[in-house]
Amino acid sequence: MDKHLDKKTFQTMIKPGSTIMVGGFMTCGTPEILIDWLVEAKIGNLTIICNDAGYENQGVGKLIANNLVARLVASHIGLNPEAGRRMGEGSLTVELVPQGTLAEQIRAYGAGLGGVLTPTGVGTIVETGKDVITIDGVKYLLEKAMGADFALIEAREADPYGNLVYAKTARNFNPIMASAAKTVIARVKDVRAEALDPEVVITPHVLVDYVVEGDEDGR
Amino acid sequence: MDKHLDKKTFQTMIKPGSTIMVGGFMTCGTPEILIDWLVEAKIGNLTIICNDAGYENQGVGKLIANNLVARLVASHIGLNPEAGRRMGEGSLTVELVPQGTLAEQIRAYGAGLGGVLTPTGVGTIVETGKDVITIDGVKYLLEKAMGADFALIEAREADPYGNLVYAKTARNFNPIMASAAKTVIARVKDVRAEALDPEVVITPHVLVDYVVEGDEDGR
Amino acid sequence: MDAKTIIAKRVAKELRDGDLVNLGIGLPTLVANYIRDDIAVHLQSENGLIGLGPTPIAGQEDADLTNAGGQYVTLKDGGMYFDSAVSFGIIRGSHVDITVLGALEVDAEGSLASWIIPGKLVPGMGGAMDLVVGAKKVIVATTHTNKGKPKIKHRCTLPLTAKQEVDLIVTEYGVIAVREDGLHLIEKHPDVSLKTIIEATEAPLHTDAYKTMEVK
Amino acid sequence: MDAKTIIAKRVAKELRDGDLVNLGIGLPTLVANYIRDDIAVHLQSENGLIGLGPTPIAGQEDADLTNAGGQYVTLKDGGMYFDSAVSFGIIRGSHVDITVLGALEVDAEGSLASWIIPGKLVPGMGGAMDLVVGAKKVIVATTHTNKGKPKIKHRCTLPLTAKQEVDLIVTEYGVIAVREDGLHLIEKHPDVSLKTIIEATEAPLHTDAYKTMEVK
Repeated sequence: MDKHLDKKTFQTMIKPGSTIMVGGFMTCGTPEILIDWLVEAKIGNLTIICNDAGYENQGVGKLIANNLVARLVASHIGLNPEAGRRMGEGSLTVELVPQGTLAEQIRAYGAGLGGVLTPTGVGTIVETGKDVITIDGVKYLLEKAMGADFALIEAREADPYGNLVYAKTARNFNPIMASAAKTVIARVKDVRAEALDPEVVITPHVLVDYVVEGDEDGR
Repeated sequence: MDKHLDKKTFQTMIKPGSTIMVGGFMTCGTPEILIDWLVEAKIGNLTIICNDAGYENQGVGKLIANNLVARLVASHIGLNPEAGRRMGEGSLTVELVPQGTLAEQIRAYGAGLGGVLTPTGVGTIVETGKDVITIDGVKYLLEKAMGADFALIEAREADPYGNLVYAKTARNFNPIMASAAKTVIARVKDVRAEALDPEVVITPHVLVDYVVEGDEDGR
Repeated sequence: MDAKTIIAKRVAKELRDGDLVNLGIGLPTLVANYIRDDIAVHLQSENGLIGLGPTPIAGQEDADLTNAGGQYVTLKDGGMYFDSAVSFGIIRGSHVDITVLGALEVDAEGSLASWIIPGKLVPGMGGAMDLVVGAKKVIVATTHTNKGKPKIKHRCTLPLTAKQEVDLIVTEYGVIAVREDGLHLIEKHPDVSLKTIIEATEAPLHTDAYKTMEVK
Repeated sequence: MDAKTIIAKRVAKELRDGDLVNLGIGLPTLVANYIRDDIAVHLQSENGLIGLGPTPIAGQEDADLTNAGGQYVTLKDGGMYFDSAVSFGIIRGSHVDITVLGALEVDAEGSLASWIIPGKLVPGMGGAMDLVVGAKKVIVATTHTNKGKPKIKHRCTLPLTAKQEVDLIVTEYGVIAVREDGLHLIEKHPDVSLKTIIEATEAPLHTDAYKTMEVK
């Protein structure tokens, strides 16, 4: 099964208005080249789910700077002043989510759960509008599962089947996002010739729809 | 930090009446020698959480045969007729839980969640006594997190820090149980001299309290 | 050809290139023998692998490599291992395209009973409840009757494995699709009369548009 | 010795052999410089590692190896990487012994505000909410005042990071324990008067049993 994906097909496949998960943590492990392809094709009105807003000219920050993002779901935006500015002026909707809750909501969707009960955010403004459920005397917030149309992820290496392994802390949100989107596109530094060791595969090939290979990562 | 544990200390540490998670799937990945140590010391009145009841003379089945188990939480007991017999006569309480729910309850505890919402079991007797929560028109059961006093797990290899990797399908419930018990005891085939590759560690050393090394696995 | 072979061969025709498939213990396991050579079907075993291969040669069994039935198996090239939470994440999260499993009873609503006969047989549900709820397509592979008694009921009488989740029922008599308005016979074994099928089926059966079942 | 050094050195004394510790961005990061050589403290970084090592030598930075502040770091022998769900499972699941983080405000109930000044500064909570709720012991490491204005309040006025989770407050003036009945000064910097501390603290402070803070 050939999972190779070229730029043109990618740019046709992703429609304006899509909800897209983007892997990476402050752009470590973010597939920059896929973001560049979105920017080039001016695919806008996007909902972006990402740990953070990246930097002004890096990561999902490039989408924000090019006015392609309508809504951003992230745990922080502190290193991208442009995101804060746009949030302030109202041209970008930002939904801030505790990092562990965000990770768990994404994982929950990928694992077919409706949501999880987390103690994080109880008694804070994160609680606003959410169900509070008490179990054995402890309060938890009901946080719903979160999925997306696309996941754009980055891995160190794919094998010919599409199994993935990651590089150090560039792993972060990538494996859970690979489970939570209708279409998963992985940008990898290399596709190896042989299958990966079955003990070390992080993302099973069945979760990966497309693989973009290349040495240029746009960073 | 020396994590080595000998039989005598083990037998003193585990008190009658404890709740113990035991790794393994139909005894593949079950730490037989630790079960033998429990049997030898006649530590009884236990609550055992395990995928299944093992076989009559293998896995947690040995604890059941020796009348050491008061309550068993498992997804099936079909290959251990003795467990069924004792359940029928009332000398063993068996709580049957869907396998994916069991895995998720254990993981939830380890991850500090109060519980998860699963569609599994809706409209069946598994629903009995549980909260049903509807999200976006879909019904889910609220399944609570499940922890234990001890987790007895089996791994292929530990490094000097106590990091663990597993052997093939002997992985199963072992890594999640390693996150969900107050005291985690890992029986490993080998302790290697060097640290494991940081990319392939499955269970981080901080979750592992004790390591029992040995070639004899009692199978 | 015996009933089980007919069923297994017919179920195998449902599998598509690239599908992730879970085959239950017993009859469903036989399906693996009839998968076309020219497609790549990935078999999952819920105890923690994708890429289930054939039974190992005698003497080459690996105690650390078993299927969900506890039998020794092998792993194909490209396969991988994972823990039980990941395994059921894959199952519950609709990443499994097809799950094939047996039945004690299956009914007109697509509900399935397969894990308990109260007071008689209490093996437990294992992974079946998650598989039936989570897989994109649920195929029940079963003999049409149990010693002449219909297994395809108006409503299941035994405790359910899952409610209204079954998509297709494949028996040695034919193929039945579960739809909003009930059960539809969509294929009939050429050597079995429609009358026989209707009599062996407790649930009402729409029989207005069926083809001949391919039996080979 | 400047305020930050005093604080970092004192916080370091809280760490025990074998502890898993998360150090927040900024001042808390400095704590790593003062951990005793004869104990093994494992530093976690919530972006996905345990075994945080020192800053890499110039020219040896690895773009794939950063901390939660996005800075290049190294990994110690015995360390390992994991994904964000696993990372916060470790955090939320009480596997982190100590988390050290800064504060905009902290109050008499042990509530913490550290992530937002509405209308002014909205960086987001990142992993702080999970860390404060999940870690066994929460240490706030902060200068006692912000340009002379007390940061230790009767009640926080800014939106909370977490309610009633802080265990210990370490400042350049002393060490304050959060207990059921409020804040207790348990250590006082030898060169700072009790009057100065009380005046710089908005919250009521129990001062009946304090020791001299070790400053070295």
